[in-house]
Amino acid sequence: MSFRTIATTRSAMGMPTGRLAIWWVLVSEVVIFGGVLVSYIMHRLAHPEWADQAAHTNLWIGAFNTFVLLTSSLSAVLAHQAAEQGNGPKAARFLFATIGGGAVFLIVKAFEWTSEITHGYTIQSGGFWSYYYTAAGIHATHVLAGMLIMIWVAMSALKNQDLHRVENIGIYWHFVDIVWIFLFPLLYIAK
Amino acid sequence: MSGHNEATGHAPHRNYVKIWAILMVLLVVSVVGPFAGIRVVTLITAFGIALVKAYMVAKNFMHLDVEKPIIQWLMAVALVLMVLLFYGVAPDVMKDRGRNWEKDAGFHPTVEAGHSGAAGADSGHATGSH
Amino acid sequence: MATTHPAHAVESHGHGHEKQSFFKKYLWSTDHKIIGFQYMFTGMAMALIGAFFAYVFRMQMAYPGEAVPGFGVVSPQEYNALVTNHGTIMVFWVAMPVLLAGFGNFLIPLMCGCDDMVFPRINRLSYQIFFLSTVVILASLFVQGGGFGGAWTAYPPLSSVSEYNLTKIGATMWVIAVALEFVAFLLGGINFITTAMNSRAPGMKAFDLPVVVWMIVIASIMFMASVGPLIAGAVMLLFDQTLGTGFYNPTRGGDPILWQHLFWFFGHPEVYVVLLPALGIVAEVMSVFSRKKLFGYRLIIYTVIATAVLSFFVWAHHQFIAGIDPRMANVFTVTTVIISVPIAETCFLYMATLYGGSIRFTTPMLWALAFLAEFLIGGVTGIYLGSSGADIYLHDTYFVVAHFHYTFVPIAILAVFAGIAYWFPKMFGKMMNETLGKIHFWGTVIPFNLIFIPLFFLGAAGDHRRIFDYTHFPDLATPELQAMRIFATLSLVVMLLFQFVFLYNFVHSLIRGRKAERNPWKANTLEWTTESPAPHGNWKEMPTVYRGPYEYSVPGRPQDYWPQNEPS
Amino acid sequence: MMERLIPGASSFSGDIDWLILLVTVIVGFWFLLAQGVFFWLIFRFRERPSVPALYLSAQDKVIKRWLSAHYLILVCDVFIIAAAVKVWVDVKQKRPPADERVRVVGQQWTWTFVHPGADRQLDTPDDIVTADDLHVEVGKTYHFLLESRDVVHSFSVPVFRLKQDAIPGRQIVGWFKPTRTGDYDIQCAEICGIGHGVMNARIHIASAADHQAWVRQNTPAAAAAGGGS
Repeated sequence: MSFRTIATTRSAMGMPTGRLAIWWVLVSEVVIFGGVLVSYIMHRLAHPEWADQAAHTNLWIGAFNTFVLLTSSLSAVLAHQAAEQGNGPKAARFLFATIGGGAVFLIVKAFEWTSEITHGYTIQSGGFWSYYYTAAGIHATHVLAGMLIMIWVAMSALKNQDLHRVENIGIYWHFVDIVWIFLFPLLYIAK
Repeated sequence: MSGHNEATGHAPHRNYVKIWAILMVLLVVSVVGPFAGIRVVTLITAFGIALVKAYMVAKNFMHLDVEKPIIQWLMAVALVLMVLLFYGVAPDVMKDRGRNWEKDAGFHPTVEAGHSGAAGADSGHATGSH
Repeated sequence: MATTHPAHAVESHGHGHEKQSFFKKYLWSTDHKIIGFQYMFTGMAMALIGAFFAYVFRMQMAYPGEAVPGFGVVSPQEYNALVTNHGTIMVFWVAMPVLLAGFGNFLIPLMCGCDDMVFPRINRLSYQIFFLSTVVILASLFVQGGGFGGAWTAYPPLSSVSEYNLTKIGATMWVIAVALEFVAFLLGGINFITTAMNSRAPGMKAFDLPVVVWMIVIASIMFMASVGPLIAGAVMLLFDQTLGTGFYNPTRGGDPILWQHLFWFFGHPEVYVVLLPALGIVAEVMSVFSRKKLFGYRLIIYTVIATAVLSFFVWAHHQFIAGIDPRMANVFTVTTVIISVPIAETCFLYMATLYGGSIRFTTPMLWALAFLAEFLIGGVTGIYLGSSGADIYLHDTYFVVAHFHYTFVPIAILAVFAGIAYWFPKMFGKMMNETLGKIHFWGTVIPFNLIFIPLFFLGAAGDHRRIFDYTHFPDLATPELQAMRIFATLSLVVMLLFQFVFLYNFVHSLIRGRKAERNPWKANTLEWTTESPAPHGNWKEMPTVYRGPYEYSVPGRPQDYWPQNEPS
Repeated sequence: MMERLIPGASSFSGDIDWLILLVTVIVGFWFLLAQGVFFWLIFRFRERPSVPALYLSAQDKVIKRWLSAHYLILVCDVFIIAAAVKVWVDVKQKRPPADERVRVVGQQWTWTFVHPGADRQLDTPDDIVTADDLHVEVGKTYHFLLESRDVVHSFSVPVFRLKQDAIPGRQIVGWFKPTRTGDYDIQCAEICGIGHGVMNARIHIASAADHQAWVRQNTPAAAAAGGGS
């Protein structure tokens, strides 16, 4: 039994359904991250003393992770380009590179957090650290979810199936990247 | 479904690697910025460049520039909503005193959260003056 | 990409109707109608639970300290848990699933003329997450310490510190359940929006959509745009409860007011999220049973969009006396009172639809008319609470309770019954019994007013909310006020008893009802052009649309209706 | 209207009652008009044999006529907003100079009141601390300093038409001026846990002489000895 309904194939507003849906997903994500970041920015401005806590974050790890995510975005957009040319296997290879980037990001993050927690900076250590772990944690969850979906998309792209999904997951991945672009200065640079 | 090229007229060629290279340069600038030690410079290199980077990713990688106007509006409205949230909440949360209130620096609650204690579980009795 | 030439494309259904097991057909289905029924029946079951809670705590209020038949003596902790979960369940597990997800799932593909939602499996996942959230919220009532008792608004520190609420597990499960429920509706909402935007039948323009589809889509968009900060806030609250953070803890740099803002930034648009589908259902029913073209179709949509936009600017009117900056209160008073302009305009347009009509007093029409009349009361009493000066006194009194029940009961009860009575033939292929339907109607609407009109006066006399026993307040424990409380409680019992008429009618009609034809109400919209009940895939051959949905009583035509799919 | 349900006992209770009355009149007019038209429409256009429904599409002229209701409602809204904001500013935003200040502390599930005592100054040895009983003098302007020691409470005095949430970690200032003697309820109007229903207190509004007598009787012994020297 096929899950592809007639409804899915229609395009009354001249735009593929999947891409339309992914933009709506992003609307809901913008307000979720917006809620966290607005709360954080407000409290940060209200508490200049949080800078003392922020001084203990590692700028270089943050910068490295920014580099990793930006690069993984590049491979995601290259995968999209390959998919547009109808080259599924090539797109899949780029997607796997992106997944690798996500994995590196998460591994680095895991080491960073482990080190911070062993130095005594836990989520309970202060207002900054609470926001630090919460905001970055929600973001990391999104990275992980994006990787899992991307594995599934890449597997079918290998078989040249459902290539339109390559672009959709890419748009999501770029959004996660943009969130990190803002988290990086907010959590690591502002001291 | 390879149809969206015709449907929306995506720019066929973009040099993604070049854009990535620009992003890398911006990243380096934002990392180096704070070492100047000047607050204004740090703010610009941190948040100004974050805005530029986000704009470049949205425009070139997410292809928001050639996306349907309704999508661009959607994203803009979502961002405006967050600005609205900020300005609605900030007068109460961001300040330590308002028109008719001030935050109480010496505030000691009956229960310290996170350090569970038995106090407060039973009905509190009137304590002396503050 | 057949849809680029809509007029010539004939889409037909590929897959046949293989025999499916009960499990596959009803529990694991991706069919939008089945998922809609799942939402609707879950919501109705939860409504019974929520109604039982209301019965228990109203009885406690009327006869404090006495054993409530069917429950026993109500302790203060149980009372708080009942009040809290009554509110939570009725808003998040009754109004939302039935109106938004139930009717949304059932109606949108049928009214758009397509075979299913655009993402059937995400749709199924949406219900499964929702079901999980239902299990969690119900389980939270039976854990150690009992259910969460900090009101549905869950203001910290009461909700975040277990030493204060004494329901450590219950409070955590409450937050988790609400967060899961939000995720379910986000997934569902994405489906509704994209289906209505992108999967309309060939020839169907956006302004050929029935108003109810517009309303559900606008409601979904509002939900999506407002719920994000609260999801973030819920995660923060959960961490405060379980990980020992201090987001809402003033001693550790947090702020309890932050939660109130995040909650009401969502909480106020949420009111309109459930209102709009109800308005849509009423529009369909009123147009059909007055045989009139809906007056000012576009204007209705514009006014509703204006209301929706404005509703994002009013949230702090829930916090006038909550310690927010008094100058901000002035801003929010202005926006709040101004919102009466577009919503009153919508009501006028609905009434204008009746002008020159030929009104048939069928059961669905009675419900729809009652919705308008009763919602008007809810609307005008909102002005009192939006006026900051008057809210100083009326805030957190029973006046507020009566006000929002005069909005929520029309929305979640009157409009839902209108919808069920109207679409029952299409849902189940049987007609409902009209006589029983009318008995149920009068047996619900009259006691409903008798419950809540006394509450307005109780509130004005100073009765404040969520009190399990007024005997501790000498000014409130007077025999006159207590008589009003008892009167309201007994009216509630009468209203609840009349719901058994509906249940009987529902089951009886399902089994023994007269078989429904395709279009028993002689309506225009697309769902009436397929068989009753609509089969899997909805149509053997997908319809094409030639006109708007409200062409009733067009002069010079033999019939007084003109289906959307009939070529001119 | 409100006085029939509950007495008013503060300088601004009459203003709030007046605002509620104003809203009732304006809103009541629209409400009755709308319901009247609504039921007339239902009755007038009920189904009758051989009378078909009209086919009206919303032409410009007709739309405009219906839209004009916009402006009328807007005018009414302006009146309501102006009145509401005026009352709000008087009660919550402005504070007339205080004759005395009292501290009100909410706590699960009791109210603690700190009266300034004979010297009319807070935080001096002769402060009188009571639980669940607030004693004030009629005709004096009071500022209250509202605090909470645990969760959000709400200090509500229905006869004053006054309500203000107490937020932990904040000190919120408000005012009232009693205008009538008597004993009335104080409530907690924000749910605050199991005992929310028993978090009651009484306000005792007394004449100047009675109030002074109460102050004398209740001044802490140590402070009285120290203050008398």
